[in-house]
Amino acid sequence: MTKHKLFWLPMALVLAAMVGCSGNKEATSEQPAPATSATAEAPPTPIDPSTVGEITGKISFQGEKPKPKPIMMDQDPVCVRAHQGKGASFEDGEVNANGTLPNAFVYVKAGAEKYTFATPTEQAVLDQKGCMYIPHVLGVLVGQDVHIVSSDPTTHNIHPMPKDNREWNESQAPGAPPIDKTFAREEIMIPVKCNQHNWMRAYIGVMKNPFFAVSGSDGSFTIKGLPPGDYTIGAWTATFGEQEQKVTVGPKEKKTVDFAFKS
Amino acid sequence: MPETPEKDPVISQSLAGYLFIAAVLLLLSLAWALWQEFFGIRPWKDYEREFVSRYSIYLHKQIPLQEKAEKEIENSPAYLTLQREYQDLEKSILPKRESLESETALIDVRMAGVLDRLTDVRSQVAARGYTIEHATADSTKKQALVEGDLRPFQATKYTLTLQSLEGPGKFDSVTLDSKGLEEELARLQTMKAQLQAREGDLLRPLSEKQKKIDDYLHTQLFVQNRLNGLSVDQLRGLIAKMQIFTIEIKQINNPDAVIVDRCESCHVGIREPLKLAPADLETSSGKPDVMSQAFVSHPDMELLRIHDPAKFGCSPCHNGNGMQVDSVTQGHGEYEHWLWPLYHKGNMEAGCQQCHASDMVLDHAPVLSRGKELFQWRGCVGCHRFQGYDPEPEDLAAIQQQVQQLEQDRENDQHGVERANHLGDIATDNESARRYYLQANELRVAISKIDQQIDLLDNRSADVMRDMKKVAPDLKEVRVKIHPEWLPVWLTNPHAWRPTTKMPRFRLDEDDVKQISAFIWQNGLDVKLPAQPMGDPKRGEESFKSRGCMACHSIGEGAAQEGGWFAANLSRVGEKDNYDYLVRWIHNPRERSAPYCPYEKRDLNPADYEKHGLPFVFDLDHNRCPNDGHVLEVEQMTVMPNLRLSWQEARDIAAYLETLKKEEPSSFAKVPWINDPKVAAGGRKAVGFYGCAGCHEIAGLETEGRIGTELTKEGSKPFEQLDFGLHVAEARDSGWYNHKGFFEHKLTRPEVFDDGYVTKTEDERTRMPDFFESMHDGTAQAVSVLNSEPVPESKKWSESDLSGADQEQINALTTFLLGAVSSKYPERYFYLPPDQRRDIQEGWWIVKKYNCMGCHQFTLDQESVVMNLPQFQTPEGKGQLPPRLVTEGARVNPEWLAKFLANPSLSDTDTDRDGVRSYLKIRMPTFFFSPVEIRKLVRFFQALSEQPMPYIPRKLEPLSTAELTMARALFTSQGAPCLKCHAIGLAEHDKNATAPNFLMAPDRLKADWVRHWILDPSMIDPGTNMPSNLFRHEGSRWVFAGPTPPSFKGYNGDHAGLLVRYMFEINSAEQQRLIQMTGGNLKPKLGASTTRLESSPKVRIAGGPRPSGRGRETLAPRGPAGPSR
Amino acid sequence: MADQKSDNGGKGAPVPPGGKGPGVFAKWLKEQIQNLKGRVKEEGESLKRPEKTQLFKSMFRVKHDDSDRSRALGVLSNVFFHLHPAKINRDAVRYRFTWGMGGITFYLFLVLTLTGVLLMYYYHPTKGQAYQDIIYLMSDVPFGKLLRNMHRWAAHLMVITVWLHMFRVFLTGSYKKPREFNWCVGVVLLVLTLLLSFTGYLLPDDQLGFWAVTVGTTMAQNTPLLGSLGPLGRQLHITPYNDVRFALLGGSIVDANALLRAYIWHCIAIPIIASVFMGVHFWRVRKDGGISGPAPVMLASDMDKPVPPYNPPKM
Amino acid sequence: MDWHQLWEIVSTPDNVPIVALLFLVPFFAWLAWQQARANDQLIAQLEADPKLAKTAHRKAFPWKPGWPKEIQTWPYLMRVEFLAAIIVTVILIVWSITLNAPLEEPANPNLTMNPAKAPWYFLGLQEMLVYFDPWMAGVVFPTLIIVGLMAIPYIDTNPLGAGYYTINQRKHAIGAFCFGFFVLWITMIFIGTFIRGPSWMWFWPGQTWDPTRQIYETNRDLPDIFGITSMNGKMIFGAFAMALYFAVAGAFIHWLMTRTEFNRKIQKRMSLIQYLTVQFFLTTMLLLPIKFIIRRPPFRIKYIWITPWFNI
Repeated sequence: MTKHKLFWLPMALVLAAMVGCSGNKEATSEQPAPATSATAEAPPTPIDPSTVGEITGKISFQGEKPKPKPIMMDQDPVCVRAHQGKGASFEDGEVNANGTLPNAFVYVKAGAEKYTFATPTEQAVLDQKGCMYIPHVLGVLVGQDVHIVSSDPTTHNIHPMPKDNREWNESQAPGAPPIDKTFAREEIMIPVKCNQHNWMRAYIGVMKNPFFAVSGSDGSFTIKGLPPGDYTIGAWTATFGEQEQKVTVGPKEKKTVDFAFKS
Repeated sequence: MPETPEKDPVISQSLAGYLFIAAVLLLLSLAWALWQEFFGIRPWKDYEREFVSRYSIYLHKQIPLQEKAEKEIENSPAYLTLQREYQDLEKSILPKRESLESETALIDVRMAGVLDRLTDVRSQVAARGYTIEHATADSTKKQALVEGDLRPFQATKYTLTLQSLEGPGKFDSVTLDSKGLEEELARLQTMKAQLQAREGDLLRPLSEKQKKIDDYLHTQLFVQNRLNGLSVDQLRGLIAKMQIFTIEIKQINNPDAVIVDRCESCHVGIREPLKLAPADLETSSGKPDVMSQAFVSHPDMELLRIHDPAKFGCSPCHNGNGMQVDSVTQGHGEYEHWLWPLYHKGNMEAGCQQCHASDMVLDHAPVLSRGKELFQWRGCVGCHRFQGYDPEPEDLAAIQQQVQQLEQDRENDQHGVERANHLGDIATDNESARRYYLQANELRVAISKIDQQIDLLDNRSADVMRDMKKVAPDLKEVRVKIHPEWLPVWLTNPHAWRPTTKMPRFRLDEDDVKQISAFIWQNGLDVKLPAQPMGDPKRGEESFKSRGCMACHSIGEGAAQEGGWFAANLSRVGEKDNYDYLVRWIHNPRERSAPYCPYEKRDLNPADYEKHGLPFVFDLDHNRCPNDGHVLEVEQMTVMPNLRLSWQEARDIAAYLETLKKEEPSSFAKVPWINDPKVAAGGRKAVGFYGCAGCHEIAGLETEGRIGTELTKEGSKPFEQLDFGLHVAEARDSGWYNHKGFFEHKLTRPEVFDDGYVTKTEDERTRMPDFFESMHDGTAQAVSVLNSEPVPESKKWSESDLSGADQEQINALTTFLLGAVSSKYPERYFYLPPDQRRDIQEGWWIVKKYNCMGCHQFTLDQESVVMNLPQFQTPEGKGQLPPRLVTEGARVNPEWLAKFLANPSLSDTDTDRDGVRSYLKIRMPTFFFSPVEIRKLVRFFQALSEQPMPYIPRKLEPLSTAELTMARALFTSQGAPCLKCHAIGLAEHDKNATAPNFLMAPDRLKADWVRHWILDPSMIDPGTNMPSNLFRHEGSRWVFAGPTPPSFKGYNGDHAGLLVRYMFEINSAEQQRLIQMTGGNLKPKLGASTTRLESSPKVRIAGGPRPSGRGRETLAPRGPAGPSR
Repeated sequence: MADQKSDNGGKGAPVPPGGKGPGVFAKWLKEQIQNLKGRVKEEGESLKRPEKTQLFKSMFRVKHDDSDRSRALGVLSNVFFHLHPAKINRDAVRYRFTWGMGGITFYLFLVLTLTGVLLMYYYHPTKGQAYQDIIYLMSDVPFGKLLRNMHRWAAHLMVITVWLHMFRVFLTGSYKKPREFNWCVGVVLLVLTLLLSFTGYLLPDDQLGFWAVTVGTTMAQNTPLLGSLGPLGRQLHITPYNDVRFALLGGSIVDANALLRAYIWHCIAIPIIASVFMGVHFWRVRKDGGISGPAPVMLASDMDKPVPPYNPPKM
Repeated sequence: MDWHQLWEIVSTPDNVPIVALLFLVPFFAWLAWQQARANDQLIAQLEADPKLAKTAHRKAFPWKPGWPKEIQTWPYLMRVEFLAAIIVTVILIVWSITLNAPLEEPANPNLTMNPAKAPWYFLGLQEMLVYFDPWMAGVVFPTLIIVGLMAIPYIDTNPLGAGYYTINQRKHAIGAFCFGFFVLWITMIFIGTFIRGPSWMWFWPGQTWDPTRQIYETNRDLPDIFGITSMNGKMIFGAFAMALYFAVAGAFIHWLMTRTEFNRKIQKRMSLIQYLTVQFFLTTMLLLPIKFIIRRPPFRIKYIWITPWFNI
């Protein structure tokens, strides 16, 4: 009996010590929290502007072009009126005339962790016009101001539905002041809906680096100012999933990275 | 003695050397004893000393950091403002305060002058008075003495020079007798009191301000998560506490419960106001050691707050020997002769069970709660009685016994009536005849009372029978349900066919399997189900995934598994089930092929009904036995609810499920013997032996008892009485010769304690089947896994490797069983709250029983199954989630809730829908709760939100005409969004609706809650679709944030209140009017079926909804021999 | 001390010659100090021979020197020592012969009495409390653990020494005439020792004691005639409620009453009885001629002689 | 060989005295034997030389003329006593520091200890329970032991050997006593402590004490071996067997008592009642080892004599 009693003791100690260590880590991460996150931010890593490269590319779409899905806005006559009878269609799944995809979010998924960036002072604007979010896809940096305005004479309710960030919703009546919000954590992508108009949708990508772009109506994108290095580039679309590619960017190099999505 | 030739050894021998050595040894042993006394058996002294030093060092290290943080806060504008305000205030009252104080000082001086003389006078008066009182008994003489001596003395006048109240340095001279002196004193005292009161009033704002400043500091530190918000001063206080720390046994002594615990003599930091981690209290060399482990704070301070250690001690929960402090082994009770060794870390929550046996769900004990849930879910309760679990069979037996007793009483009373009547008839005088007749009448009344009681009991037995569930499927239906070829495949090893099944593997040989299969097959009801036309599997899949089936069921195996764990994984259901049966099952799982009569102990057949000229109809409304009138079991004893799907949808789903298979049923070995009675003959014994009837309903075995030992107090059973078989020596050597080791090994591989026996017959070996086969890789390995850290909760069934999940379950069950002890606390310590908290306790049992948490969240941190399904991840999907029930009790009217729970469609006729949220694809099913369970659930929700019962609605002020106009205008205005999302009863509009109809509000909701809801819904239900900040605060009222209709001009009332009041006045007519007011916007189709929603649905709780298939659905094909009625 | 004092006491304190000037006063003061020094020295000297002090003499009455008379008186006039004769057989001091077991047994009895009395301060013979008290004793009471251990082990040791004592007495034939009766007293004391130990076994109220006592008293239940399970017990209407076991335990099971009875037997009754028998035992040792040996050997040829030729009983 | 088990039993604090006994008893027996041998040599020498016997210092301890025959108690005895007291105290303190007195679980009538053992000094009696009915082992034998011990001075008619160690002069007395003390008392205690495990089963030292151990045990009685089945037959047969035993054992003891000239001389000094008492105690003592042997394999006999009232 005594033997295993003695055996238990070190066992318990080891276990305890393990817990202790982990507890320790927690504690230490807790303590300096105010020091790093809020008050004193690490200074941005200097990037030599003479060496930076650039990535451009096109988001192509293969397969049959899906028909645009019209939005039934008759729930709110204001919205109908805003489109002057022409109606609107869903941006998700939309394909450009030249067979490319708009609204793809292309970003540096990995490779830029070693850099830190100052929070930009300019605001990212999210407009609500004709009961649609403009832009449909928006990239911001962690902590950057998102400036939400409404150009519609109807009440909107902005409701981002993040996984990792704080969730909130706020109503914006016609003429109400703009709403300014920031997102504290990196997240790809935060869907934003409107509690008033359930068709309204925007996507916000919250990034730690500024190397991202949204493909336009010609399906092309450009990521500028990339320091030389190896990167994983991700391309996110709302309907057709996400793809990624690895790329090495040399000093002052202009690389082309194309993505092709299928229906 | 000169002549002695030799020295006499006896005399001359010196013992000095021996004595010296002995004395030295004695001294040494005494010294050893002293050392032992003061250090050897007092290890806690070292602990306390170390703690004081390490804790002080830690605090000293913290102070500069905290000071810095405090500085920062003190330099913040808010703090500075407060500070400035304080100083301004102080400055502003300073002159007043000074004048008050100087006035008081003057009064004090003057008072001293008066008192100086008065004390002397008082003393003289008292002495003289005493002398007079005792001088003589004669009152006249006394009076004379008073007059002659005392009075003149009292009248003596004194001239005093007193401090003038006009200012210092001024004096006035007064002449006063003793009475005057007293009056002067009283006057001065009053004045002083008034001045002091004034000063107090003056200073109060200052001290309030000071408190505000302190609070601000604490709050800021707390928000910044700095040392629990302790200020530097408080830290200094802690250091000071350490400086005067006495090295002594720290003891909790509660004579009330006979608790003496000295755990804190070593665990000194356990209740410190800081959160102490081992690293905070490491040795000077910077390494955490045993002591820094021992010094940490309690990991769950909230738990300690609820269970004050001064009352509850430590050892009753944690076990160990709380009194012993002479060594760690002794204190932790880890020696042979202590029955309650410290619980292992992974089973720490076992200690909760002794008092919380009545709780199914415990907030601070997830592992124990899991164990409790598993005990029910895995069907342990089928074989092992455990107080609190599955009480229905016992209740039913008790009711039956009571009914029989009452029937006996009734008969006796009947005889009594006859006898009394007879005696009355033959009585000699009228007086006694009247007495006898009276007696007879009294007995007749008693009989009527008995009849009522029997009725009540019959009703109760109907309720109990509804609540009575079996863990596993009804085997009476086996012939209509499954392919016979599948039976042996399943019985041989259920885990091979369906790895996640809760059906355990019985160690059956081929003969056993054949016999049991044949017995079950031949024992099944021989009925035919109507043939169903094939459904559309594609639509079925859609329905299956959206209707909510996956809250309980899962699809896909291994990593591809998706869905809930509560019910079976249906990935291969197509290999075994008949399509026709599946259709009926999906349409209404509670439908039986034949009712069971517990009095006759058999299943009734159409002939039984025919005899009495009755149609063969049995359901919750037709639940009396045609033969004896007692209550029948008319439902399947499954917890699976009725989703109220149409026959077509049921067919679609069934068709989909039939496509789920890995191999064709035809590939199973043929079973030509299945109908051979000879093969079945041995099966009866095996089925009884293995206790199959504990979990399954089996014809002829309905009344079988549980075959296992009762486990209610299993943890208290001396483990010497637990049968370790041939593993005793091994267990002893490897340290699992204890309860934990026994439970873990038994659960891992139940037959483990039969190992090595060669003489045991089959019947003597354990019958307990294997539940956790993935853990079978040798006992030793299992132990090493089990003794490590507990598995994180995230390891659930969906893991492709089951061993993690199994390990988690074994640990949870072990914890539960370890805690199943006779408590060391007196019974009044048990958690049996007399108030609403009891409702919460009871409610959880039902919530767990029916897996309500598969769809609903009761607290935010509890995740439902559906919310994690992929189809509910998109914004649209999230909108389709079932409602959160976090504040359900505050939200809904309990009476309405009772109706809703009884029939979630809220309609008798139109059942293929959800009564509240018709826009959801996922659907609240009908559970056919008995009134007992409904009552408990309603109370549960009310109690969760601390709502008083019964609910009496607050009377709302009726709307004035003007207000009505305003409300309507707002409801229909462009700015107000209400009608955009809320259903209004128009099919066209409701297609896009995402919120319930307002018509229900008056019956369903509570006005106070609604007001809070519309003001800030995301406070109540984060992530809700309901928009927030629709109102803004304006002065003391809430005003609609958007543009208000012109009629609101000049309105001073609260807009939110107005809307609430309006909502509670809405009826169908009003709704029609609203629709019209919106003009063409809502596309009103006049005359549309707005009656679809009855404003107060008539719901029969007793019977529940009548699913549309029951004789109403014309589409349902009805075979001539079918069970339809 | 008084003796010396009286010598100096005669001198008295001389009256200071008043008013003759400071020089005279200083001289007088010096004289006094000198005087006092002398006395201190003298009395300090006398302390080196404490046996000369009144205090010592009052206590010990006899002179402490090497003369036979003083030594004999030292034993005879001492209440504790006077159980011994003044002189003893020259070889009786040999451990080899006596093994010292009788004396050690008595010493252990004293140790047990002392520790037992101290333990009684912390012990309540009530169910539940008793066990708590033992734990309290072991973990809290200063030297409690040591006390309890000493009591326990001294008791065990005493049983052993008693047996060995009896063994020795038998081997040296010391029970023979005229010591037959003292042997019987010794046997009684042996039994009492075992009973003392046995009654103490139950007092901690733990499993060990409980079952030991249960086993022990179950044997008593089988007493012929008096036990409910013993031969002829049933015929005499002896039941578990009136048999000898009931009398021992104060009940039909080992419970609170048994605890109390064991306590009283252990702490009061048996010690008193044993003390009485011990008194008799020691007294008889003296009266029967001191310890029996080592005696000169006897020869078979001496057997018929009426009185052994040597070592006649004395006093 | 289960060393762990063996160590556990030996190191149990309450068993320490028995372990001590195992060393102490042989040691003192040896000490006594040494002195007895010296004395016996002296006796032999003196018996051979009656002249010397008249003048010799009849002790094995040295003595020279001029040495006092008696010595002062103070200091010669007192210092010895004092020394003994100190040594005993030291032993006790060290023992108490190093070994804790046992304290097991609180008394629990519902939890039977297996094995439930009496205090170690009564284990001889408990062991006897195996061989005799409880009333015999628990009541009759203890009484007989006490009475028998008390009777010793009155039945030992040998006047020799008073006050000195000897063997030759008291062979029978010492033989009988040692038989009782070593074999019937110490050995039984030893067996009860170290050999008897759970369910009072026989475990050789080093065997694991397994409470679930199954052993072949059959309760057959002597008459059964001879195929006697009727109760009365058994009773009569048993009585006959017992009578036979006593007759044989009595004859054996009588033979012993009258073996030599010296024995006969002693025996002649006995009164009839002394003689019968000696016979009774010795034959009864002999019964125990005989029952012990026939109880063990291969005989496995429980009772010799069975009656409705008692069994032997």
